[in-house]
Amino acid sequence: MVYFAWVRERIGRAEENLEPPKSVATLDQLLDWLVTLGPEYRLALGDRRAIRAAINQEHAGWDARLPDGCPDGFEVALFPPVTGG
Amino acid sequence: MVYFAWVRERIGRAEENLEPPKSVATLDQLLDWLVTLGPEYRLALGDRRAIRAAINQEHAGWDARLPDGCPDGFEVALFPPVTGG
Amino acid sequence: MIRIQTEDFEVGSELAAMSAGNGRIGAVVTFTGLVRGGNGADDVQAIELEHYPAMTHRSLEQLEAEARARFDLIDVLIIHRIGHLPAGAQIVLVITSSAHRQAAFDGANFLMDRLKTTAPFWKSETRSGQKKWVDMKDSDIARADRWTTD
Amino acid sequence: MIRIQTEDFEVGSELAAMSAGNGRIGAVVTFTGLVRGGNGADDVQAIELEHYPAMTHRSLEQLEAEARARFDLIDVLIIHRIGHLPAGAQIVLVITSSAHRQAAFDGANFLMDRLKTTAPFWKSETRSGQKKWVDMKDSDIARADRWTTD
Repeated sequence: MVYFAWVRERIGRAEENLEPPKSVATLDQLLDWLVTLGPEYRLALGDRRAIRAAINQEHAGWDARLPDGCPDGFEVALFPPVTGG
Repeated sequence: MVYFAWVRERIGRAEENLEPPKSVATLDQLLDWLVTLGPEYRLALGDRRAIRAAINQEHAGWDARLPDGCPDGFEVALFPPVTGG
Repeated sequence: MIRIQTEDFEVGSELAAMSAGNGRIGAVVTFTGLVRGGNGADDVQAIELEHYPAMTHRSLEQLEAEARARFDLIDVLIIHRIGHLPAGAQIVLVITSSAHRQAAFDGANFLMDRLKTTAPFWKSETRSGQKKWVDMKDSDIARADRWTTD
Repeated sequence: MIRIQTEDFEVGSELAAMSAGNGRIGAVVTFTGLVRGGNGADDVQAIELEHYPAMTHRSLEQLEAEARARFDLIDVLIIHRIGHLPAGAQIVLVITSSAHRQAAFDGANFLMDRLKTTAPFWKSETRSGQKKWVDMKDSDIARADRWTTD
């Protein structure tokens, strides 16, 4: 997992390795599981409309499936809507 | 009168002072009169769709009236459609 | 600001001068028009730009005023060169600055579209040593008409 | 070409490098985004730009490829700065070159609109010494959606 902007600030770290239960198959389910990990996750990720996600550096919707197999092999990023330029 | 681009080249001069008859009141009538002045004018101004005009440095349509009074006081320009930039 | 000149211009320094000292600027758009040439026998070697001196400055000032009235611009610069320009040379520069990007984009696009159909410049091209007057393009009229409001 | 950097850039020299040696170029458009400040107490003093290094370059390369596929562009340059940028500083530069002006205008406008909604940058502003994350603007989404074809 990698976090950016105020998602990173609220969770209190920029990245971490997590192993979600086998039942977590989509981004949606991953978020449901993350908010159970503690109040900092609830604070950062509680309002899903304010969050965007990428899987392996590609933008992904909430219904996107997590890659199968070894969880070391992929990177999920959570962040607010982008505001560059 | 001032002429530009191929209108100038075909008439063979860049400017001249002309005194049209009193009956010439509009740009349209001015062109009708100019083409009677010689073959170079017919060559330059015969196809009115290929010509644009300005009176006192402002774009003007064929139905535009020539300013009243002293003909020294105004400048009519004839030229092809502009192609700058 | 309007400048008609035979000399070349330097986009970077013009842009720096326009951006300096105004903290409200968030977006600057530049358009540079160049003499499009090539290496082929039928490609343009040079152009010659004639204009109507008594009218040109006023015509571009009216255009600048219209752009400022239509778009929320902080500053406008138009430089148009005249005379003999070889292939690759810069012809025209339009710079618009604004607090926000769409006004800067639209302002510059509007200025170029209208300049092409209203400013009294006439271009001749030399290909294979032959000079020929450039015809007005229908696409230029269509582009300028996009900005017409009824 | 894509560059992500903390250092400033010089629009004039980037533009000269892009225009040189290609006789087919007839139009070059640059967009420069600046940190919009001001003298008021509530004006922005500085911004901080964070990005997602593993994704940023790829995301902008995809954007460049999409712009080249949609518009008849000869060359594309995107420079985006990251880190601490005071009011008045340059943030982003987009340059497009083309044979014709509308492709250059549309290409640059498209790139900026899409960059604003897809490239992984996050901006925080400091006003009166207080740092605050910038919210996405609905107008930016609307502008990016203009380019969506069904």
